[in-house]
Amino acid sequence: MENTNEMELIFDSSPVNEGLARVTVAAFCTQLNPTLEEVADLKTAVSEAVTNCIIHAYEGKVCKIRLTCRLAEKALWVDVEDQGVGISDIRQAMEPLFTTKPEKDRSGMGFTFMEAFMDEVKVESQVGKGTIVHMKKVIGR
Amino acid sequence: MENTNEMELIFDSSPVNEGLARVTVAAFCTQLNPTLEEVADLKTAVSEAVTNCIIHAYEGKVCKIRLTCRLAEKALWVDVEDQGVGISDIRQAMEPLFTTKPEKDRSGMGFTFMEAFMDEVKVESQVGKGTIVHMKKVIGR
Amino acid sequence: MKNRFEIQGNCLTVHLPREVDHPAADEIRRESDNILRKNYIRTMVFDFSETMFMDSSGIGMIMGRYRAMGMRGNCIRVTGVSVYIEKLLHLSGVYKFVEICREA
Amino acid sequence: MKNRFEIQGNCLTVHLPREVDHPAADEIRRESDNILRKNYIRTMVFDFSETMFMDSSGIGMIMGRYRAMGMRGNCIRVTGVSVYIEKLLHLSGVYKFVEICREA
Ligand SMILES: Nc1ncnc2c1ncn2[C@@H]1O[C@H](COP(=O)(O)OP(=O)(O)O)[C@@H](O)[C@H]1O
Ligand SMILES: Nc1ncnc2c1ncn2[C@@H]1O[C@H](COP(=O)(O)OP(=O)(O)O)[C@@H](O)[C@H]1O
Repeated sequence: MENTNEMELIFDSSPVNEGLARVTVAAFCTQLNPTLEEVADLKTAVSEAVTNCIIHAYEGKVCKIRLTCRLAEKALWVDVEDQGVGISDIRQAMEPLFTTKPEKDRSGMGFTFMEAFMDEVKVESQVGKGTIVHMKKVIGR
Repeated sequence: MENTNEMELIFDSSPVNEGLARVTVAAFCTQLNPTLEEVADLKTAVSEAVTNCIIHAYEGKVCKIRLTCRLAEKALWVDVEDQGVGISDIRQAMEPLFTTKPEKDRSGMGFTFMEAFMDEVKVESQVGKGTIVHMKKVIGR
Repeated sequence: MKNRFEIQGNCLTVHLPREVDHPAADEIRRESDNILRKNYIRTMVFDFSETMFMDSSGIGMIMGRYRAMGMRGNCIRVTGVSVYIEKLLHLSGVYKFVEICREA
Repeated sequence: MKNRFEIQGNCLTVHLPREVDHPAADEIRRESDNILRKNYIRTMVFDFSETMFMDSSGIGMIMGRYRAMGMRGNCIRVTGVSVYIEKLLHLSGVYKFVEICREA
């Protein structure tokens, strides 16, 4: 079997589905024989992006989140997409400790964790339209 | 949080993804606090339906399988859909031990297991168009 | 991990993996047919003690080995079966031609 | 399962769950704030010995408890941290105000 594979998971933006998203991505990448540490890194990054859709993009309303994963050679690409409020200043949003919801005890470390645990993080966003977070991680270097 | 939830997983019809489909459905239904036996039943039924798409519907070609899960109250609905060859005689296909691939050591017990482990199984199919298997299971009776 | 296949005299023991699904069953089928071709085997023992999951692909694999062994009485044995695996073996009728050993 | 919250004198120990994600962190925040309101607590100990997963929601929860305790020195301790949890605590800077206890 060639080392290429794709999946797409569309799910309700409900907090119970944060675990679903993590487990699904972890199961999808087993094909690459990742180390426990690589799986933990991936789960943390996916959890950050999905939590952001639930808390920031949709602000608690139940809408759809789309998680796509693509695997080719030793790399895994993960996209997390919402059609929520969008981000006006992406550079500021990605700064460590920056958060627009301090009253909810958000740490502002979500993007910092994504960048620490993945090899690439790119954010596309349009205010009022939504956000896509593109991430890439090389497995088993 | 109300007990209603939805997800849709679209994935390549590759044997490595049979495990992905099982794990995703199991993770999706944890919200209902299923017993270990209920989870095992569900995984077996989903595995049967997905394996059938890979072996029979697409005959080894890599195409897309769509798995949708819906949860309301204590019931889980699972649909497994392909756009493969279809089934001409559904009644015969569902008989125990009937298989069109005995040379591949298929047992012909796939539909029998789905019916044994789920509360409802309905099959819709059109030759040359594809097949949908609808299943329902009540969790925590 | 212990070896998947173990030969003692004319008995072949197959230590089944955690998940006996379609890809796993295909692999076991290929490898055990290879062994059956090269060795004089009268009994096959399927050891389920590590197995947490199985579906009808596993059933087909066992039925196929039964045919490959000439459908002789007592040629297939199973061991280490949990309640869940027992349910699958019963439902599929495989229990009609399989002998259950309580110890491995 | 042992109780999530344990009070000994003016010390509150929180035995964290397997996964400290957004829903889990929200629940711990609500319950521990309730305890802090009703009891005189000078030290909070977060016990990570059961924790296999955490994300920045857990970090936010710890930072918030630090603020709720008046940001006093030594008011927050952690115990039972794995290499992975240690990495998150370092990356986030939480280690600057947290004391690590090697035993629980
Ligand atoms: N999907 C999103 N939609 C809208 N805004 C977002 C999204 N993701 C992040 N943001 C904005 O970026 C800020 C920083 O995000 P992050 O670094 O994850 O920290 P936190 O989630 O703790 O606030 C958030 O406070 C929010 O304003
Ligand atoms: N998704 C499908 N597309 C086309 N044919 C199918 C599909 N699922 C089942 N079938 C047909 O129904 C038969 C019986 O299926 P099943 O009871 O699962 O047993 P098995 O998979 O062991 O053959 C198959 O042999 C095949 O001919």
